[in-house]
Amino acid sequence: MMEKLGPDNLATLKEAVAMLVADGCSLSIGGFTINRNPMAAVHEIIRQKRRGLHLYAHSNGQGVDELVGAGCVDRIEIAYAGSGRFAPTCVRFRRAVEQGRLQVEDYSNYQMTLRFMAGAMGLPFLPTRSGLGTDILTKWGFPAALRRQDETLPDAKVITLDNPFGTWGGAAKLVLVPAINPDVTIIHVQEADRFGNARIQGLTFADIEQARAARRLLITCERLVDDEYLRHRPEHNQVSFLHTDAVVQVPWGAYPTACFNSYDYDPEYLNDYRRAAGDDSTYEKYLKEKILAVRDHFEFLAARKKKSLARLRADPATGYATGLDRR
Amino acid sequence: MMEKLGPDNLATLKEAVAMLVADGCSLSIGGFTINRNPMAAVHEIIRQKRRGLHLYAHSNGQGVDELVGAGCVDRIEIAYAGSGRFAPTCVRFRRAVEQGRLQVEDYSNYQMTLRFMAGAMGLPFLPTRSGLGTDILTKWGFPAALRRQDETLPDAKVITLDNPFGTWGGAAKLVLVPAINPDVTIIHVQEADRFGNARIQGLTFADIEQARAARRLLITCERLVDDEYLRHRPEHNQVSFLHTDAVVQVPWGAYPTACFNSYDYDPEYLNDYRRAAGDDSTYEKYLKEKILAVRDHFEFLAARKKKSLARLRADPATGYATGLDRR
Amino acid sequence: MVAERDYTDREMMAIAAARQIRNGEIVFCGTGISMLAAMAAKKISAPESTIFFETGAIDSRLDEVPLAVADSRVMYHTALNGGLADAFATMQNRFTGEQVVGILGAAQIDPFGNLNSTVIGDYARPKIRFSGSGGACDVASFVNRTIIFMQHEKRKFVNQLDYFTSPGWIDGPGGRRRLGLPGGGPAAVITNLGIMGFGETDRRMYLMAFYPGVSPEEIQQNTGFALDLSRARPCPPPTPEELETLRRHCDPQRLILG
Amino acid sequence: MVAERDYTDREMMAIAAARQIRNGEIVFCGTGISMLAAMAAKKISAPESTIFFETGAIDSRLDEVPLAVADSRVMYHTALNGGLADAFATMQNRFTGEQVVGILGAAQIDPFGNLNSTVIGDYARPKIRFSGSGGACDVASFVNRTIIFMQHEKRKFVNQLDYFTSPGWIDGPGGRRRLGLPGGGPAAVITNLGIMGFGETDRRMYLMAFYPGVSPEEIQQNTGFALDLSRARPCPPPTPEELETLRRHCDPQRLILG
Repeated sequence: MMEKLGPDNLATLKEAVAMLVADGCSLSIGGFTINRNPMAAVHEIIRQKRRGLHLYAHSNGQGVDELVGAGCVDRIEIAYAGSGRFAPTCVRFRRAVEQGRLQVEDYSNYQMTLRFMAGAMGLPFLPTRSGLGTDILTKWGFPAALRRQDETLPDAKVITLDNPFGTWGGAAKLVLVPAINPDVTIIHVQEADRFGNARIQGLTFADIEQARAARRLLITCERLVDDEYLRHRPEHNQVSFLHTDAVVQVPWGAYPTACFNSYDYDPEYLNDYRRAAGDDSTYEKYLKEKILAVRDHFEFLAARKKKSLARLRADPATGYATGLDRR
Repeated sequence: MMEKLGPDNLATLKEAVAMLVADGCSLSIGGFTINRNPMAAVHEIIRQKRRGLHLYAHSNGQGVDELVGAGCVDRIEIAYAGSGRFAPTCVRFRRAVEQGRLQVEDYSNYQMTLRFMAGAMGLPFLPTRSGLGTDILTKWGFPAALRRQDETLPDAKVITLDNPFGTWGGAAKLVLVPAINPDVTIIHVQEADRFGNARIQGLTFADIEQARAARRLLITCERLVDDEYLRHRPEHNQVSFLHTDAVVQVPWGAYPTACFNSYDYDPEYLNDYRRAAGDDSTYEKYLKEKILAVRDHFEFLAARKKKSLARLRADPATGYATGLDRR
Repeated sequence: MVAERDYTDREMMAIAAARQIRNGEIVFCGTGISMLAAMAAKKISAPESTIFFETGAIDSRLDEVPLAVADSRVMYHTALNGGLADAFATMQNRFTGEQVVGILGAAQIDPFGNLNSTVIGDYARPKIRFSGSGGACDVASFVNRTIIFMQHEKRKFVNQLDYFTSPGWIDGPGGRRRLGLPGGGPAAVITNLGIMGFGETDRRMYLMAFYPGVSPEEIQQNTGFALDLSRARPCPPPTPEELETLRRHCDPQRLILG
Repeated sequence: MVAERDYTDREMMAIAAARQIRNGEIVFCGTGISMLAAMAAKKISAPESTIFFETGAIDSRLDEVPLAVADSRVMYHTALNGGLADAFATMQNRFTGEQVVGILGAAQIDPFGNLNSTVIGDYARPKIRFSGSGGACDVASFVNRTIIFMQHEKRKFVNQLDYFTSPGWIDGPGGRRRLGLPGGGPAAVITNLGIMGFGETDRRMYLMAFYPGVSPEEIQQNTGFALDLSRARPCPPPTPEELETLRRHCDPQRLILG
């Protein structure tokens, strides 16, 4: 087990992003809508002005919308672009699609999860019964001609297969969805050690599959813990050092999305974001002032009112900020 | 959430086995070689003289050999019949196969795991790259004619498929292995509540997949715990009440196999077993005196020397009996 | 011609949906009003139902209403916290899947309960882009019974979907089976005007119930295809107990109720 | 004509195998002597190697030698305790799989390193039944490099396997690729007499090294097919340090060493 970490500070995040996330690479990020998105890393990618990314997402919400909004993403394969009540459809995503600035391929959440799982399992595809008869199978965002040319894309969006075992398993037909092996996956977790072992508290979403499918894995964590601590109850760890390339400790690294047992999402920030995102000029201002003008996640957080962060702290009894005003 | 439990005693195990395990049904048991086999339930099945079982196993070791030895099993689909150093090949299994008393279908461990996983996922099959070119694919223990007649068997042992996505994923060919949905799965865990939620400590083997694939699920547990306790850290639970039909508290329920953090395997018992199993008459004596003559698992344990159980108790620091004489 | 009421459309919808949930069912919830319906049902008529999220939470204790299916509030005090792979496998699973009722929303619905939650206009260059399927296609594909929330507008109840995201009854009896889809299709569509069902024999949408102050004709006028109105009955208004539960115990901040 | 030695065959075998393990590799271990080899390698020459079990344990701290791959001793103080599905996925995975070296044993081996661990005789009515594949077929299918332990007997080194359980180099160069198998095949066969390799150009087994007191001819006599002996060199005996590590720190109870 070799150390996967430089000094545990934000300089490392800058370096890790610079090293792992190249222009034009394929990327997937962990989290779901307004929870455990690796926002510190997302903002760092935006600050480093990465361009031409191919993003693989299921319902990764806020992180996806900010990457799309900042112009980092050319292509996206996605199941759901929304941030719950804060943005039933992600605003910058919607605008980019309607303006034809983003090539989109639509899948369902399970299909995307299975695609990551196939990548993690070293398989070219996995089957499901989801989507038979729908336009998800027949309408392709990446045309067949493009798919044949571009070797970073599978030749087909999906393939339908008659059950080769006849009626066994009660399924007559299966949808095969092609594997994803992202160049880079970034996840944010509660605890990790300097070797790259990690523990997620609460729901894991598709983070485990995304992490294990990736060629390179960057983990940001709330707390860098001793490996002895993680090894005391290794059945509670979900990612091992075998898959990890870099670990950076970034407290509040998922903010403004939530991190179970650590802090809640910030309703004020997310509402402000939705409003800003609704118009190109206010969005430019948001991007410039909130993200690009700050040096790192520490400065980004420092710009928030102390009190506004403090009231997001998770109640140890529930894992979220009980009674938080979320209007 | 409804209670899945009668009174938490061994009478319940008798009832649960009587209710769930019928002659001729298909069964899978959890554990691996000499660890966490549901031995109390296995012995109860033997005492109830179940016959004609169709057993699905990966490397479930001691439990499989005792079920086979007692004549409960007609058909078995299996990856590995061994108990580590205590029996590189399970002795009664070997004898039954060599005497033609057991119909065997061979798979690999991953193939069996994927078959349970397919069953758990509601799929007729899952793909793998394992076994291409080997006799595992081509030599069938259950002949094609039998498979076509018997609707409890898939028509093919495996099916080989050219990768429909061409070179995507780097695999030219896949082996499709058919799903398993056992009539009953039995697993033994460290902790469960009366609603059927369960937590396994240490390795999970294929227990989770086996549990979720089953039509009916029986859980035996070392400790029946309050559901509030399991719900305090629900990310550490692996089986939910949605899948569970019955829960019975059976301390030492995996004995003579090990249960991580609770007790170790019993080298003396396993060595004695191997010796007894080597000969039909000594095996009959074992079966009669050790298993059939006792009323339940409590009596079975009581017949062991107090001291011999005490020295198997797990060291809290390591989860096994540190320094145990294992010769 | 709406009579004076002491409840809002959303409250009526949440309660109408809650009444559809049967005791013992596993309730798949999306974001928003479906979550309130499931919370209310569990507190009123279906105490043994299980609230279940695609994010992997089983039997969440919803002390506060979540604002997304990934809200940390769904992770608290569950029977099991897993991930998406677990959740969808539970729905595709042959034994657990058939106990699930899925509650879905959409931008468009057709007479057979097929849904669009992806685009309006041409897929390649859409006029309006929505969030996309999320888990809706999966749930609609797998489970035995779905309940659908819609705003009742002519442009949303259409003969032909702009994009077919989630399967309902497809094109009528046998449609699902022909495609290889398991389970049943939609049982009810709950709107701000009434409740639609699907005929046993033709699997077409018909008007099952209309809310107080709404006429069947008004519902037909707001529907882009012909509805059979002959079986329509008045829907009882929310009871004071139902309203009390919804307002005080499900969404006191009115985060979803508005 | 065996010279007097202060070590046993098993000790020589364990140490010969340990020397094959490269620092940084992920070592897949089966039961028995392969576990000792991995333990010894980690303590001697490959401290950054990772011991890994098909049961789902990653980087076990083996304070005591496990007597099965499911022994609770493999669960202690690991980086991660998962299950079989995790373990095999790690080996089938395109990025982690190629870092794995698998150590396997078998009942029969052929000139291309293909293995039989299932039956002797006819499969339908075997003369001898063995344990079966376990994870061996999977490991041999997935990983980039395997090391094989065998007892060196003529009836075990055969031209034609009675049952083909685990793929080696199949029928020579390109054999694996033709079948669609990923990764490489066996790198070495370690027996009680010496070490066999596989030719770069023909993928056939040849004699790489013979132990002290064993002659190449003796090895050929115990092999059921022709071995190229021309490249054979003497294998250095275990060093005192190697023996000390193996005996004192790997298997002091001699549970595996006998």
